[in-house]
Amino acid sequence: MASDTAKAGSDAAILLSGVVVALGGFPALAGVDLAVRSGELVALRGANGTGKSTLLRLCAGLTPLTRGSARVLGVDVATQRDTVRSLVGLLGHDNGLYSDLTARENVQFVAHLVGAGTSDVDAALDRLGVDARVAATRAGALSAGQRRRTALASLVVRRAQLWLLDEPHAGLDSAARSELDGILREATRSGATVVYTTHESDALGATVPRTITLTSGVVARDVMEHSR
Amino acid sequence: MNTVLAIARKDLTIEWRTRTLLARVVPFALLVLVLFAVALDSEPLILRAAAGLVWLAMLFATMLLVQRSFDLETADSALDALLGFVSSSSKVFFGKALSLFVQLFSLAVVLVCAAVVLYGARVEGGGVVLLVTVLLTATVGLALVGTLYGVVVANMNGRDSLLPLLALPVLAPLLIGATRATEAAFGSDTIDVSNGWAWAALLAVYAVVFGSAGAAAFAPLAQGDS
Amino acid sequence: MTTGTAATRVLGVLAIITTAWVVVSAFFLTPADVVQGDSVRIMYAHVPTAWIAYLAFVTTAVASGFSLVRKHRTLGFDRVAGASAEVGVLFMAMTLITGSLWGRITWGTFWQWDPRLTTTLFLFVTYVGYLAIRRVDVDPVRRARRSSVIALLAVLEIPLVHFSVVLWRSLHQEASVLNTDGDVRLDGLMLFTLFSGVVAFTLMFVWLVMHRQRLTALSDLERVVGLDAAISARRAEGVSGIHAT
Amino acid sequence: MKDLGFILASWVMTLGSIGVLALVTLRRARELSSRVPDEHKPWV
Repeated sequence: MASDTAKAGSDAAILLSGVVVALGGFPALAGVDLAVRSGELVALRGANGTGKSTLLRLCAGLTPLTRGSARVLGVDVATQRDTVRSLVGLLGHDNGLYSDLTARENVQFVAHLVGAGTSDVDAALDRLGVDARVAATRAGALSAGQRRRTALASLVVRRAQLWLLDEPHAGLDSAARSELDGILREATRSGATVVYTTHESDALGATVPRTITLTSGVVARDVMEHSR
Repeated sequence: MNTVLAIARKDLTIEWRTRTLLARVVPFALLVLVLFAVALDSEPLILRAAAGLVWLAMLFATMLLVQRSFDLETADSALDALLGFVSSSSKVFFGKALSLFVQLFSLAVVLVCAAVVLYGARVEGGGVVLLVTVLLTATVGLALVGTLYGVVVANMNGRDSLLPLLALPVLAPLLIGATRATEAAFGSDTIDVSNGWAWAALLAVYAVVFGSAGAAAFAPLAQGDS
Repeated sequence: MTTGTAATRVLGVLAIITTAWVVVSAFFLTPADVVQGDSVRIMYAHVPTAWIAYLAFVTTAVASGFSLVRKHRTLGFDRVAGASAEVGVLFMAMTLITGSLWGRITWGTFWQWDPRLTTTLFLFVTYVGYLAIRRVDVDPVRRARRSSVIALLAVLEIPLVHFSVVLWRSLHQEASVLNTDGDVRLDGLMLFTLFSGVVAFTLMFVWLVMHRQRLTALSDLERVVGLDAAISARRAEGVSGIHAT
Repeated sequence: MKDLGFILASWVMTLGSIGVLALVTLRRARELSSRVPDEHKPWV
């Protein structure tokens, strides 16, 4: 693990050393050392409360760093959280949708702000299997899975350099899961880095190149799966 | 600019769908005007107080609309994502302020009409131009200050009571200025129209000051909350 | 070791001595004022608290500015800003209360909507709000950033409030009770007593700010110390977890 | 002395409230400082 951290050079998408994040006095992360190279696809595993979500929120610039040092895409998280935010796409526990806008309007709003076109919106909705009827429904009236897909479509439209996804597979059926895996792989092929969390009890579907397991706010295992 | 308009349009679309302003805030503000009249219980007194009562009702309504405006953003953590998309968070500030301004201005027009009907206020001649100017400058100020302090308390526990405590003292100059200028426009004998214009100028200065302060302060205030 | 040091102990003793002198002089040594009569004896407490309250808010503003701009000691400046506002709010509350008691004697009413009083009242409410915001954030870094911005916005607000209130009163002046504004003709001892009052309340202010700023530091430190233990505990738990799997 | 009640009330309230704040501060400081080791305190 230590050698990984050392050899990760300037091409590191995420570089954490001795990271502690305290939430109301509780160390959700208790000293994490981690290096993720750009273009990697990484699964973060761990039971509830092991700090997976906190790790993602830290890398997205949403949670302040308590101790240690953290660089995301070459930007110091401790001092330049605003910059970090603009480079990173996070899908957290919340979907970040406006419940009174339709699914399509939500994605369209994001597309408008990042300068993507209507065709990108259609393509993204299509890829995530959000059909026309669902797209025209108020987000507040959608099921959990449909809301998740809409939020993922927004993320696809954004084309962020680093994707951080908190349990993106939750609430999706198996067809949608493999579709999602395809999207994530494609994102890494086009140069983006993807880190997503899965619950420990979930079986990993397709092969994931790298799996990191968190236990009690520290990295317990870091396994590279050599390609078959 | 495009971003500012997109954010404002998004807020106004939501408002149009949910009709929060129309169905709740307008009736509330009108109710406030009626209750003031009942409490004062004297027609000359009500007429003298008309301008002040309109702007007090506006202040209360602003508190409600600001809460609503930021509840939309925080309900599903949309603000977190939004601040990531935009190139500068001051655009979010101006976008939200713009939609708030549109809502507040329509409310102000309704309340002035109500003051004419319920309180017997009169607007004639040069007063009309003054009145329109005051409604514009004062609601711009309300929208800017409301948005600025709205983001301070967004996501906080007990924000319903914190927002008025923080924002109302800041809005005091605006209340004074808008009330005097509106009184002048209503043809009160305690203040003439030229003095009314001086107050309108103060309101414009106020809006500029808090517009720039808001643009500068929004980023550190909106920065992430765990 | 508590928040007291040699410096604060000296300050404390000096504050008590000067206060005792001011009280004795204000009640027994100074004469009644020609215009105000005995009510001038309130002034020896009222005027210094008012001045120090304003000084406190200037301190808060300056310290907040430093806290926001400087890269180092951000939290230290913020603690001073907070402590100063706490003491300032108390002093200003006392200013308002003693002022209205004095007004009752001199003007016959507790309150006059004169520009200075009105501005002071708004200033008071503004800083009560500032203190309320400080209580919300538990994380010191976030508290420092947010409350510094609020304090600087207050600096912007106060001149606007003052200016509009002055303008408001000048347009709406009902020539009335304000005539007996009470021009104080202070003789030597009265002036000296007033001056001693300013010294005494300044000493109290500095003493209180030093202690309260350290108090905030203590509660921030307590969290840090607690965090160290919590980190070790969590890491230990993690290690045993690894062995278990 | 005229209006002695008002004058006394002013002084008692002013000095009293400051005294109470001072006492509360000291008590809380004693309570907290026992839980923080001395080497952490910057003023020691």
